[in-house]
Amino acid sequence: MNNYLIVAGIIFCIGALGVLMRKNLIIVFMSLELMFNAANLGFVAVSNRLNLISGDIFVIFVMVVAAAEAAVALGIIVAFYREKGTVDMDKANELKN
Amino acid sequence: MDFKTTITWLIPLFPLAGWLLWGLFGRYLKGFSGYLASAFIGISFILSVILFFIVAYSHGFTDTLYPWVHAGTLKVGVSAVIDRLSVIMLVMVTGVSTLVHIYSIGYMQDDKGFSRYFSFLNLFVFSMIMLVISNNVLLLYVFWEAVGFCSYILIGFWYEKKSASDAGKKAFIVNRVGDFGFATGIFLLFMTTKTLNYEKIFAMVPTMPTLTVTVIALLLFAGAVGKSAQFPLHVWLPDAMEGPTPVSALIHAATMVTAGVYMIARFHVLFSYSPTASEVVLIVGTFTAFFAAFIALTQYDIKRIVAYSTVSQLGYMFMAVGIGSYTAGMFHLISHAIFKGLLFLTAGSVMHGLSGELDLRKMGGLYSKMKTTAITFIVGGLALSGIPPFSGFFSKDAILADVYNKGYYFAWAVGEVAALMTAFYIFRLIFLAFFAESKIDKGLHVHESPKIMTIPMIIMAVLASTIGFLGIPPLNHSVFYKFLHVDFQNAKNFAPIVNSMPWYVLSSISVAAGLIGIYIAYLLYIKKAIDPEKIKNMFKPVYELSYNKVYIDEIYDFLIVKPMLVFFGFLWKVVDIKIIDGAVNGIAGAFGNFSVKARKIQNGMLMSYILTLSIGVAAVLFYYFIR
Amino acid sequence: MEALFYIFAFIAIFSALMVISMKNPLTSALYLVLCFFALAGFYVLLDMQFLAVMQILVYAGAIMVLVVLVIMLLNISRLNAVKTDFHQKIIGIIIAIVLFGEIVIYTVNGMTKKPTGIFTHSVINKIGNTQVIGNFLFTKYTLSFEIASILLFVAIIGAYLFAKKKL
Amino acid sequence: MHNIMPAIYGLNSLEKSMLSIIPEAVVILFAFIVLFLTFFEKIAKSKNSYYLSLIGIAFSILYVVMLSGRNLTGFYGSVVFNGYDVFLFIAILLSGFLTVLVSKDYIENFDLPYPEFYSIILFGISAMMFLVASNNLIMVFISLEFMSICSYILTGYIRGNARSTEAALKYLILGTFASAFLIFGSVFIYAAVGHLNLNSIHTYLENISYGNNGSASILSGMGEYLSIGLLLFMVGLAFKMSLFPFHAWTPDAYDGAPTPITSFMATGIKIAAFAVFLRIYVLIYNINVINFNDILWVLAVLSMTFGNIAAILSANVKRLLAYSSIAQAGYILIGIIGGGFYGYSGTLFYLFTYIFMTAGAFAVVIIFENSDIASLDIKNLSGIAYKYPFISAAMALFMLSLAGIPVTGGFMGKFYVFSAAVKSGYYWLVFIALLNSAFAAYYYIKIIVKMYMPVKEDSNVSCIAGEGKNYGIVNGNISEGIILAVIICLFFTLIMGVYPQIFINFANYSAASLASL
Amino acid sequence: MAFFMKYILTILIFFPTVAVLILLPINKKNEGLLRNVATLLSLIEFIASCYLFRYFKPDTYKFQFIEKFNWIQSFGASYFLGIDGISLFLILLTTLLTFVSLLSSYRYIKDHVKEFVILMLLLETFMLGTFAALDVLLFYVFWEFMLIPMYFIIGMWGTGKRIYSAVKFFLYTLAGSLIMLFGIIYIFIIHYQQTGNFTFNLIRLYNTNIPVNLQILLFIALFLGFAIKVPIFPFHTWLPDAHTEAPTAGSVILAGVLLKFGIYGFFRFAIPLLPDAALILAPYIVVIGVIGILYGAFVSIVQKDLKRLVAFSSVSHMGFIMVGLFAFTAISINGAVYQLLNHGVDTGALFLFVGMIYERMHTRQIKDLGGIAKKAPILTVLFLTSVLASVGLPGLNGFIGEFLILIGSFRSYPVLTIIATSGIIFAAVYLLWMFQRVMFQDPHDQIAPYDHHLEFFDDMNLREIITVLPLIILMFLMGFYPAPFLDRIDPSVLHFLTMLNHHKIFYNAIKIKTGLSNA
Repeated sequence: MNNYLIVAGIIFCIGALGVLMRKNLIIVFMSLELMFNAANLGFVAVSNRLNLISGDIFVIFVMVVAAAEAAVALGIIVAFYREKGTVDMDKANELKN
Repeated sequence: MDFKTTITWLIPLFPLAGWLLWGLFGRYLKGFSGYLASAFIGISFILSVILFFIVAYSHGFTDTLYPWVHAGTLKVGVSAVIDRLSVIMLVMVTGVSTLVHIYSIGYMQDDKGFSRYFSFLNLFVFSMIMLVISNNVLLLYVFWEAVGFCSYILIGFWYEKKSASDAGKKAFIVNRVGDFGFATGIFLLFMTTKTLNYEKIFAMVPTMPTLTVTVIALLLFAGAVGKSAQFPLHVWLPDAMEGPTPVSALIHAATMVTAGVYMIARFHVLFSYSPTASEVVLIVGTFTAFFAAFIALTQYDIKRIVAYSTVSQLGYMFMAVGIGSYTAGMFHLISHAIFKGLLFLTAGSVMHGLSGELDLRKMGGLYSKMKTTAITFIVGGLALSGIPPFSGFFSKDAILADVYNKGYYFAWAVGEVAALMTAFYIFRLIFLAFFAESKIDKGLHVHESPKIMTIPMIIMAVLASTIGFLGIPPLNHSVFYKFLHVDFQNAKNFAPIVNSMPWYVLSSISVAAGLIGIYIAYLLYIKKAIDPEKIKNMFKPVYELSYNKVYIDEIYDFLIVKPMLVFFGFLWKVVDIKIIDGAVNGIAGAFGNFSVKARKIQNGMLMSYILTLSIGVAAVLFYYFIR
Repeated sequence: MEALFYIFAFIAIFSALMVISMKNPLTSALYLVLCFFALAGFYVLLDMQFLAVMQILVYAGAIMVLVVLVIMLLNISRLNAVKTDFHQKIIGIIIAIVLFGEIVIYTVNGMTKKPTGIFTHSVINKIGNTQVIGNFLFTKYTLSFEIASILLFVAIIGAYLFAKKKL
Repeated sequence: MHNIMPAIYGLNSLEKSMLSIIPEAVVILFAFIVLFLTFFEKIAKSKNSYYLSLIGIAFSILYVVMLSGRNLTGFYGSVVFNGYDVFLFIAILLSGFLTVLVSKDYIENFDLPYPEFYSIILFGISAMMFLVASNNLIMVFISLEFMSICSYILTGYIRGNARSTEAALKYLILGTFASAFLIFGSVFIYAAVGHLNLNSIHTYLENISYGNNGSASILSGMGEYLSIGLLLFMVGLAFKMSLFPFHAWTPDAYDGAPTPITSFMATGIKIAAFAVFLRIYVLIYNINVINFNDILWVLAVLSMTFGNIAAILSANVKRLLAYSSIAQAGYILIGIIGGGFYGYSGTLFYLFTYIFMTAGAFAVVIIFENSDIASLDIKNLSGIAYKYPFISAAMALFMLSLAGIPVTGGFMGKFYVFSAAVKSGYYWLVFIALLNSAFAAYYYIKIIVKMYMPVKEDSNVSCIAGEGKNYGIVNGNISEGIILAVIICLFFTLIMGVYPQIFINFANYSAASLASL
Repeated sequence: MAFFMKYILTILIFFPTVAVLILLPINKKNEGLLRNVATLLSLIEFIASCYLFRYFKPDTYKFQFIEKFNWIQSFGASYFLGIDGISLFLILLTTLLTFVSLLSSYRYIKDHVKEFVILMLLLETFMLGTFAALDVLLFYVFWEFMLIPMYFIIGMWGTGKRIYSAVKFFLYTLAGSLIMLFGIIYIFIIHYQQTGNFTFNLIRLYNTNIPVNLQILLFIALFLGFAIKVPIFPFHTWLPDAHTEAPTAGSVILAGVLLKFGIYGFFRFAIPLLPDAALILAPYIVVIGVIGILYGAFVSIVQKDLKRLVAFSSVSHMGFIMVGLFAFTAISINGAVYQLLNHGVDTGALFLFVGMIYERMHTRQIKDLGGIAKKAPILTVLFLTSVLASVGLPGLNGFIGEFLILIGSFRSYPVLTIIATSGIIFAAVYLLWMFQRVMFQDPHDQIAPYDHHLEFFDDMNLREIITVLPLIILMFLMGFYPAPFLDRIDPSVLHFLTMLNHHKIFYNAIKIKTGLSNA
């Protein structure tokens, strides 16, 4: 049982690592999706272990949110790309201090 | 209020009213303010005389006008003590003041600050009267300072002159140094006795420990040293001559400077219970008597000579009160007030005649041109030199005789030497100014002063010649002694008479000293038997010392004023601005620096934001792990 | 079952690693799809076939298509100019490892909690997991469901607002 | 109204459920109505959407007031409606109301598509209300995300503006990142307690910690799961509350967003986040599973210190206010740490004052932005007080309120939370907070200095000599709406400083129903 | 009338605020009207405040004109006003000085007259409130908001580094106040823990028993707040800047009223609330006070800016007051309170004169000034009077305060008092030297860039004379006839000491200090 959580943890951390070290916004976005999915896996595993369903329901909502967020995020990334001509997050540096 | 208390309070009221009137409406009164002011003081004088007779033929009394300061246990009223001591002072103060006021009308005639002058002069008289009649230490201190203030304002009367305003300021500040001691004395007095009322204090003095009494007495004496220009706080008095001459006559000769002596006489109980303190008074007095006379020997400024003479004579008075001869001190105070007032008035007359010239080296042969002035001056000089039958002879002699008879031989000897020097310097002045060949600028129209000035001078000269007879018969049998001694009965007789040298022996010695002094002056300046220059060169260091006033001013400047200014500058520029304010601004600046650093976290890079967040998460988790 | 778990785990972790290490976002996207499939496999193992299907439909089918579309649209793969500097990598790796370490330390004891629910393997299989989820979703979580629908609606407006060139 | 009331008690559970979400439903309804205005070109161009939004919010407030005093639980415990919600609904709705009021000028100025704008604001408001009302983790998550997505959209709303897009991007990436932690935390909470419903979790934990005296053995094993779960969950919320070090988005997003939205984020989102955190804190964190106050203590200190220090040198008004909001979050957290009825009431009171002073400050910023100011650089405010006397006076008062000077609500709020913390023995925390307020005053004052005390060097504004034609309140093209917003804020800021008792009573009522859970 | 007397304090406090409302509709351009109306209203306020004096019962220490309404029940805070002998005079001083400073600003304030008069009146409200409040929270509200109008006055109408000074003034005092607030909250909570009641009622808080160690910490907290306001060395550095750069009216109020709050705070709050700590710390505070006396005097001597000199003299004077207060004898506290009033009158007047000189000469540098006495005799005489009052010349008010302080403190701290007494020498040095250089002698500078202004130096006009006349009259009145003042102050002071006397340490401290058993 714990194995699932460990895998979830690993994927979560890989996702975090992706967010931390990649600068390509698309890849960062995908890393975030990885993190969400890790959480999903955890929910399903826990809910299975506890013989409950609510965790699975949570997963569905996470998926919905991920979809919604994907729409908005990609919209913003596209808008950003239009302005800067790149998806490098370091180019987002007008606002500082 | 009965008759005598009414009179008592009317005496200070007139000068007070005068002050306000001339001060506020002087500009409309023009020249009249002088006459009116003199009349006001004259009324005060007449009232004082009435009071004098009331007290002389009945007894003293005290009266409270209104409660003044009531705070906690401190209860002080505006109250007066009228006894023989104070009435004598009152008569003297108001009398001399009246004469000086009248004299001033002439002297200050063309001054544009005429009304202002009389206003402040009246204020001074008021303060002096109050000082004399006050019945508690606080009130005494108040008017002690008030007379100091009047002195300040009148010395600096011609404020446009830097030297004048400097002198005024110096007088005030040096007096404050003395007052510092005086105030501390009052604090200690109040702490020990829980009261500031004379009678209550004096009643407690015998029960107080001697050490306390000594300390209090010495602290009070510090005030007297300042006010009466004793060494080492004498420096202000010669400079005070920057003021109008009548002011010098009234304040810096007759009245204010003698307040120190009066104070000790008033506190005779306290001082007599502390032989140590009295001895200090004696030593300071003696030293000052000699020291000031020594400086006066070589000065050329006539007013300064007279001023140093005042310092010296005050030294004599302190000698007297220092050995417990309060009546002798008071007697010299009165006679000195008259003859020194006279000297100043005549000096003022000389100045007036010479359009403000004060330097002896630019005078000479004035006798023929201003006879009245010259004669009255000589009367004053004789009185000062202690030549019979002028008043100085009786009063100074009474002191010296007491000093000798009470066994203070050294002091006596110094006093005699000082007497010799006194006679010399005053006659040096007289000879150089009135009899030596004229060195006056040809263009200068030398003239005798108007009547309004000479009449007061003549009156004073007459008084100076006659008042001494109050001192007959000599010593403890004199009229004056008998009259005043009543008030000093509570004093402890700490210095009993050990010799009974006959008075005529001592008197002869004094007179001889005076005459020798006069003769030397005669030899030097009239006969020209000895060239003064030669002597000057012979005793070059001594001469220089005397001429430069023993460098006291310079020493003060070098040792106190300059280092203090440097120190204060350091305090301000370094301690205040750099350290204290620097710390304040430094803290502010530090926050600015922090801000620069903190804002670096917010560098606009999304990556670093993510990093911050993740570190935060890791740290939060870590904290609970190590917990 | 154990074997399947390890196979899926390996695929999931491997593809996740590839997602974050590929230079070309398109490759990353494909690896991500692979990862999602592996996760779907886990869900099947955990008796949640419905979720497995959803996973593939929503994630692999919808979201990833969108991502790929955007990648194609922006032609990012060709530009490929986005570089990561060394420091950042190191710090990122350190933090990720620390984070992982912490998660492991917190969870090392294993889950001690005993099952509390009634939806055991057999119960779910008897009712059918879709029905179970449906029952819950439309009773207990109706409100959430409704909000989710509005959320999606708002997201559409948002995407539309961002993406269109000129209003 | 009176006739309806008694009937409610006879309603069945679905109707009760519906009742419990009426305020949210009204807002959502109006959001849709406003949105549908876009279908009709003519209507869409008019001001209808603006007024409709205001009406919608007003209706919602009306419903909240009508429902107040009721204790409702709806949708199988997904949402609750009680005194706590009444207070916070009103707070959120007011913040939304103010946002809408101040938006009109701005939208016209920047030529933004407005029905959508208002609609999304309304959706955001409803999301916040759901967030406050939510009573299980799913609801918390979904409404939090709903709120976030609305705010992402609004932040990036000025299309073609690089700053706006950048702000949205940063906000979105960081927000999603933080959400991931929040969900992952929920996994562990779920694993530890097996419930998603907050009340159930609360009951479960309470049974463990108080029911069995030797709770340690039962807690062990579960304790770590719960700890990590709660910590990660807290990260997600702390992000929304913009506590250091989860604050990073705040200055940039506030800076880049359209100013009304900045105001909305600073007030609405912050309140909602604090409200939900407070609820979860009371229900879960406060049960002594582990001592969370330690970490909150550190976060509070770091937040206020960082916020204040960073704000000192900020040259841009919006940015300055953003940093200030980080610091304010630190202060608000003090109330939660202080805890107890007194502390919770203080927190709520502070939140309430915080709305008005912040919204007011932003309203003034919008006025400045709409008028002749080139940028929001503080330098450009030089001497502006002589051109807009009333507005500047109001701004000065808001600044003073934020700085915590008496006679303003800010002081009372600070006083309230600080005394709560002292009451619980957090002396150092309060001491540090007070020192913070001391040097924080510097940057608030800096704005006043620029407005009122121009120096020649940095004035490109001709106001110094005092053109002095504007004595009145309304000047030129400033709409009444925004002035109304300023007046509302001014009124509340002052009244809460002068006679706060009514609001304290309200907060007490709210806190009482919070603690009674 | 009955209504007026019943709510006189409230009416007095909020009348200026009402006055502000009266002023608001007046057109900004109509400066003359604004000034006149504001001045008139402040005069009315002053006259109204005289009723307090008229109906004040002098024989009791009890608070009078009490008004009490619920304010914030949750904190136990109430709108609780009342005055005793000390607040009475401080209130009178405040109303008088507000009137005086409004009248004084006719020539100095040229821009933004409307804002100025509004701020002055607003300031008056808060100053009066602070003096009348008997509820700690109410007091704090008034106390801290008072900073704001003053800050504006310095920053908007100041000279030179006005903004730096204003901000420094504000932040410095604010920092102190906030630390003080910490102490207040702490005491409030301790009282709650002891009694279970929230209350800010000062009289009830007096009865809080706080452990001595804690008292010391809290006292330090309160001390910082009050000491910065006083200000006591070494917390004084905001003062020279603020005083120097503020407009005349601001300086007058700042020196005349605002500095009083620190001492008032000690008297009303810090010491009675934390008596043991006060008794324990008193010797150190007296030492600081004495340092302040000398330091202020020393630094004044070398000042080059006229106003800064007067400002530093305040440091010295406040040192005296601190010594008097913390000597804890009836006489010295009487003196301290009296000196508080004196300082308001004297320094207020000094600032007025400095302002008049500045208006005419456009410089405050002492080296550029001089020879004014010739041109302006009235100014000279009146200026001299206030200088002398400040020096502590007997017959004027300053003396009585200083003397009472010193004679009272001498019993508790003989050596320190002697050192403090030397301050009177230096006071004479710096003030008289300043006066000489400014008024009498010619400017030091050979070039004398301000000769032009000196040439056209006009003497005081009627308005200016009226401005300073009340102060000059007070100087004499308080010097010659202090009884009406001291009679009303004394009962409060004695009560204050009685409160302290309840603490055993007091007896011990006295015994150790004096070695006398009759304390």
